[in-house]
Amino acid sequence: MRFAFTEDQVAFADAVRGLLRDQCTPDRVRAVWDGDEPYVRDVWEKLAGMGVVGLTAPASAGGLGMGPLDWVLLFEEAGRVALPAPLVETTAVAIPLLASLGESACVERAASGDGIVAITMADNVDRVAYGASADAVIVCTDDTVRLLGAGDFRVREVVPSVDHAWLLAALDTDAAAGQVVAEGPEAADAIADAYDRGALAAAAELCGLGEHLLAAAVEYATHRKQFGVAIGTYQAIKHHLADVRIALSYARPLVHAAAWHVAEHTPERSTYVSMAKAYASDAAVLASKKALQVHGAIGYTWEYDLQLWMKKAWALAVAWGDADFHRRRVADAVLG
Amino acid sequence: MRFAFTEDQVAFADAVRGLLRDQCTPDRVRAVWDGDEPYVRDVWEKLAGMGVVGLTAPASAGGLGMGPLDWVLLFEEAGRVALPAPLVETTAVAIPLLASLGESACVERAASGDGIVAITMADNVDRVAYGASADAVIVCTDDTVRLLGAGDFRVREVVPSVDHAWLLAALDTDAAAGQVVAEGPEAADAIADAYDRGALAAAAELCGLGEHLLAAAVEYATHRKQFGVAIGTYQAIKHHLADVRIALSYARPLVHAAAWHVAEHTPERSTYVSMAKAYASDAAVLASKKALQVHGAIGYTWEYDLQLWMKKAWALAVAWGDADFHRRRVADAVLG
Amino acid sequence: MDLTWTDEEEAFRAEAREWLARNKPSEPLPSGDTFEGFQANRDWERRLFDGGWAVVSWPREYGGRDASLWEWLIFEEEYYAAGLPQRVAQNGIFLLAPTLFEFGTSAQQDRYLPRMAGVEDLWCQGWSEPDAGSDLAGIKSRAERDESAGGWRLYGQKTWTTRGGLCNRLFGLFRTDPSAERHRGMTYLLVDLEQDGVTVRPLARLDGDGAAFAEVFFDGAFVADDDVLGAVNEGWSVAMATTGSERGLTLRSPGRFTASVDRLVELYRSTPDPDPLARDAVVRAWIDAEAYRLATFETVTRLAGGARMGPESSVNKVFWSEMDVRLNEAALSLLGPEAIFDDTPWMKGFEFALAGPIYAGTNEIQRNVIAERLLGLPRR
Amino acid sequence: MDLTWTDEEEAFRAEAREWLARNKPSEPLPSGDTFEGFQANRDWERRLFDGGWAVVSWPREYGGRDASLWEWLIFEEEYYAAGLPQRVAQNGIFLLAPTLFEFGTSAQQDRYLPRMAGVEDLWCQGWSEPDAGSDLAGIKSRAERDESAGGWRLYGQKTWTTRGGLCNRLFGLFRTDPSAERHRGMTYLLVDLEQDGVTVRPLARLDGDGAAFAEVFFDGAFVADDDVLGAVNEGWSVAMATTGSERGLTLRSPGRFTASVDRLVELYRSTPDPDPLARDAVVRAWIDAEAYRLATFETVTRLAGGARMGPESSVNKVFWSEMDVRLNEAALSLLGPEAIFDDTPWMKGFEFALAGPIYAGTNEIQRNVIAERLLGLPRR
Repeated sequence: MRFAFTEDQVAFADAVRGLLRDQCTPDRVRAVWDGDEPYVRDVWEKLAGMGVVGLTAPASAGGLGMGPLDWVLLFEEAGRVALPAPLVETTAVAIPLLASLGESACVERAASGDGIVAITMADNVDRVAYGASADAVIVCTDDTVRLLGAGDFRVREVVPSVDHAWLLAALDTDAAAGQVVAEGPEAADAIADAYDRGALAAAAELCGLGEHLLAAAVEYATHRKQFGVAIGTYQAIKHHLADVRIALSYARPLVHAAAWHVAEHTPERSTYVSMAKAYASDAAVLASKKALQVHGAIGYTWEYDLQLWMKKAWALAVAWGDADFHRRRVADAVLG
Repeated sequence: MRFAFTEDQVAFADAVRGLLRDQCTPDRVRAVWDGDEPYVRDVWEKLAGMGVVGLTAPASAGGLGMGPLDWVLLFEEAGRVALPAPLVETTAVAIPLLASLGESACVERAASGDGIVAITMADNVDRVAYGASADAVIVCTDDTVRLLGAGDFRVREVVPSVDHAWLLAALDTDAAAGQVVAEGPEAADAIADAYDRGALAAAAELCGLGEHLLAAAVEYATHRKQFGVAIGTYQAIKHHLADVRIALSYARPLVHAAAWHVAEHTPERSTYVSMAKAYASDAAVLASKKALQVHGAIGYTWEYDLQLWMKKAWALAVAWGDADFHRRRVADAVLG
Repeated sequence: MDLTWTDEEEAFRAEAREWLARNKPSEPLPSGDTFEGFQANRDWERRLFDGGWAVVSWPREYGGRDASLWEWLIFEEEYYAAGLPQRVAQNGIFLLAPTLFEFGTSAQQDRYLPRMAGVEDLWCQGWSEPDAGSDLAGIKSRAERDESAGGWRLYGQKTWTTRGGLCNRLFGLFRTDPSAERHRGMTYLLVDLEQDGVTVRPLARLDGDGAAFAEVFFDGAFVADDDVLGAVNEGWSVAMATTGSERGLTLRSPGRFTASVDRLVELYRSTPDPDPLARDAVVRAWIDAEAYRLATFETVTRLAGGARMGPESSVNKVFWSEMDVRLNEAALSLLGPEAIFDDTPWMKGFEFALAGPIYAGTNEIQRNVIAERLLGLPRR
Repeated sequence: MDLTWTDEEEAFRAEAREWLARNKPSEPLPSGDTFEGFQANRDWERRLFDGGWAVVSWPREYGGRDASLWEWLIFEEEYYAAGLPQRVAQNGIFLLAPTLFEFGTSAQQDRYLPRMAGVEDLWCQGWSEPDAGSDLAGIKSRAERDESAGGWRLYGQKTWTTRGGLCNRLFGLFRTDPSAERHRGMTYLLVDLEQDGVTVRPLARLDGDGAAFAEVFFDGAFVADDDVLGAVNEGWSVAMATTGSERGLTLRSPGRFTASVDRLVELYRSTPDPDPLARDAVVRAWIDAEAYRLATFETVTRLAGGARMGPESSVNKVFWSEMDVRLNEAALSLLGPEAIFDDTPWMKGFEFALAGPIYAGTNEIQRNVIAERLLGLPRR
């Protein structure tokens, strides 16, 4: 029993943290919010250069062949800066799915950072995250994995999520378009694993979002004065933020354990992913509400950056299954 | 529209409050807890003398012919002193039930305070509140109201509820014992109304219990000092108790409105009773937990009187349907 | 106790309902907190005024119909049940007007009330400042005496001024006695924003509505003596009457929540195979709204009997603001994966509701008030 | 990261499980917090000691088996999974012993540890006083120097002393420097309760258990110099090591909650037609317990790497104490109308759990610690 990451895993996360802190600044997030670009392309390229984008691809496809224990901390860092880029979709979900099904050309391109791969697990292509900027789209239905190339679909409409940096596209495509990458039980298993990776990566990002929201609220409460004292001296403010600290401190171990279970492909992996996503969703939403309450009116404006993190937390708390959905999944596994 | 009680109704409640404050002191409640007597007989006799016990009986049976708007405030007063006596069972439920079914002898005796009438609405006689000290027991099953006289049952066992002043008796009786007072649809309607009156009276008692628990916690927090100041100066304590104030302040209007709906026999009466019981149960349990937390260790002892109110609140919150049960009943009415 | 409406009240309700049904805009109104949507709201509220429904509880001479508080509640129920939005005139008619009725001279009442009701003047509230939020007594904006002009010159900054960029007038507190501190030495002034020495910078709200707030900067703007409301240096006690209204009855009539909860029930009924947890959240919201409505009836009965709102308005404010958040969360939870989208009425409602625990005195401050003034717990 | 147990650890688990199954009392033990039930618990714990399972993580010379922290966690899981109750020896072995190991002389360790493990001595904690609860630095009990006797004479009162009426020894803080204030001038003393000058008055707990607490009065009782733990006047820092244990890892091992939640799942499965809301409450409790278990694994990994518990023990304490309340409430909610009865395991569990947010530093104090020491928010 050893519940800790390796030095290499921690060092990689530290390096990514440094890069994102320097490169993925709030004004870069704003640029995506304002529609200047669909994701932070320059940051994405730098992440690709570091090996982050393709870390889940096999070495043969230019990747690092890494698993969830190697990447889960990186997603916390992505959450900490509210990274507006398809790290969950492309790196955690699409690349390993295609790689496991032997689809190497697309994997190689995605791993290099040159093109992004979007994925939908719904029965339709009406809400595809990053669908408007993807070179390829994976459509997973029941037990079929279909890969649409750039010529196989057109963007009908872009629907904003509450996180304006995370846009969903409605696509037009033919039912027979693209290429069937896998079918039958093998495909169904691969889809289930892909879903678990998506929920796990989202849970890790939610932890990072929550940590930033907490840190921002602590910072504000330390310097904002009312009645002649910093508002952080008030017990009500202290207890709001202590509650956030507690929620996040118990979400992270669940997320880390879920990463281990997914990495080890244990029979309980989906249950652990669901526990992690449920806890992390609730913790990040709690963090958003308490951070807003501590900031007061200033946090309630469009200009102030707090909303970039809050709204990403709200969107991610719902994406990949909300807390109620995942608790039902745990209940079905544990209670029958 | 006038959401207020009459001067007479308020004056009656004030008189009862005075009587109970003077007569139903914590040491009298303790006496029942300790098993010295099954209920506070002397207080019960004084209440009977004031007309309270029999207030729901018709004048012809020695009562005051009063309805829920006349008695709902009185039950709040009973809750405030944690009255260990069958006011809910006998006065709110049994007497009007028997009176409405034309059973006058038993009503007359009960109204005079000479004997108490217990009632069970379960399918059995295994948990009859005050069954061990009752002269008569009403057994309501589906669409039959049966009245057992003193010779018709024996006490097999007494099972303590968490409120040691509220004992449940397991009785032995024959299926054919006693007298059928009513059968068929008329009985079913009367039973449903009786249940609503029981839940309403319990909700009112819960409000009174909550008010006492809040007042006790305020009193303690005002005088108990730690770190050189009264603990009531701490914002965490203030907010705990403000939350109790808020919960009770919204429970009471629901209870009062439910009394009006029951009095007017409106089609929505059961829904209002359920809203009132759900809110009052939650508010009183919240009050108990916050009062205990504010008191700290002293409140956690058997010696300290706080437990008399807390445990009565816990028992009553479950009796006559817990909050979840009543919310389901509201949902069925409102949402279908 | 009598929880039925009189025949007159039922007739009033029927009249209001019919008028609203006939006259309300055929399409839902855009947000009045945007530069694009404001005028449509103003036009609608003018129509309301022309029909005599803008300020039902005011005297007829100022555009009202002398309605009772009960009738006002009925009107609000009908107004929100018709799907109509919060009024752009609300800060004037609900916050300033009660103070004007109580403290204003008849000249002030005549000058301002009809134009306020007729949305010719739009009023915003100048309370908060960058360093004075919860700590309202910390305001620094000042009014300097200009004896020759017969009035005051304003300097300083207000912020979080609701719809400040759309309003032409502001009511607010300014320091008139430089030697006084905290609650003393402030005066309640009625300010024309359309003059030199006033700069208004709009601020967009969390939900993106661009005209929702503003910062207002004063640099020598003028207020004549006859635009002082109440006595000079007595502004704090004059203003407190208004914040009582803001927290208490008028800002959040129960009709708003019963209408919201009715829409929530509709959403529930139209949701295929709803989760039992969502069912519970919906019924809790329904009970909350009913509790709030009944508690309001109790309050109105007391007010009709001559009582005044006291610190129990803080109980009210905490309750409705947190109920509103839960109500919208129940809807989002019903929406499931669809809860992710922007610009749905429920996401908009959730974002709007999140302001409730912050404005009009944060809920932390309100709970302090409840503990200290209602429960009697010791101040520090 | 490796969330599997080694073969050695699995063997340890199997050995513990088998020993417990063979040796545990055939009937559930009565409450050890009652005068009637105490002896049966003491007998059982003696048997545990004789089998070498009383204090697995201690050195063999004191009755332990040099088990690692991981093995201790495994033992706790097996112990509670076997349905065995909290130990009557716990305040000695979990609270005093860590301090004795760290600050005690070898003579003290030899004198007290084996007798503690063997339940020959039963220790209670003398921290709280009538005026010193949350404000522990407010204690007034004093120890006066008795030079001729080579020790100290105690005066004053302790209270909320767990099982004080059943213990023969007390560890506690006493003022030894009358000129010092607050955290200074206190000494950590090991006191024999079976002597003149000591009066113990038992106090029954909320659930009726009659020996759960006691008040302990001192009037000249003697403590020899070799029963001073750590340095004279340095008691506060010595004691803080113990309160760290109380709040942190040792007082509430995850095995307690995983065992409780397993019983909760059994209750759920045996409940006919359980309510979906109760299902949700049960699964939340299950996830909570798993989160607590995993967070403990993370902590133990850090401790095994040489780290020490810091203020994060306050996070721990708030979490387990509030989880315990919710877990029991979930059970009561499943029981429905049956939740009314006294003396059911779940009502007893609920009542017991309600103490969690109060003792070992109230959760209000813990949240202050989290805010100030973990988050760095300013003290007043």
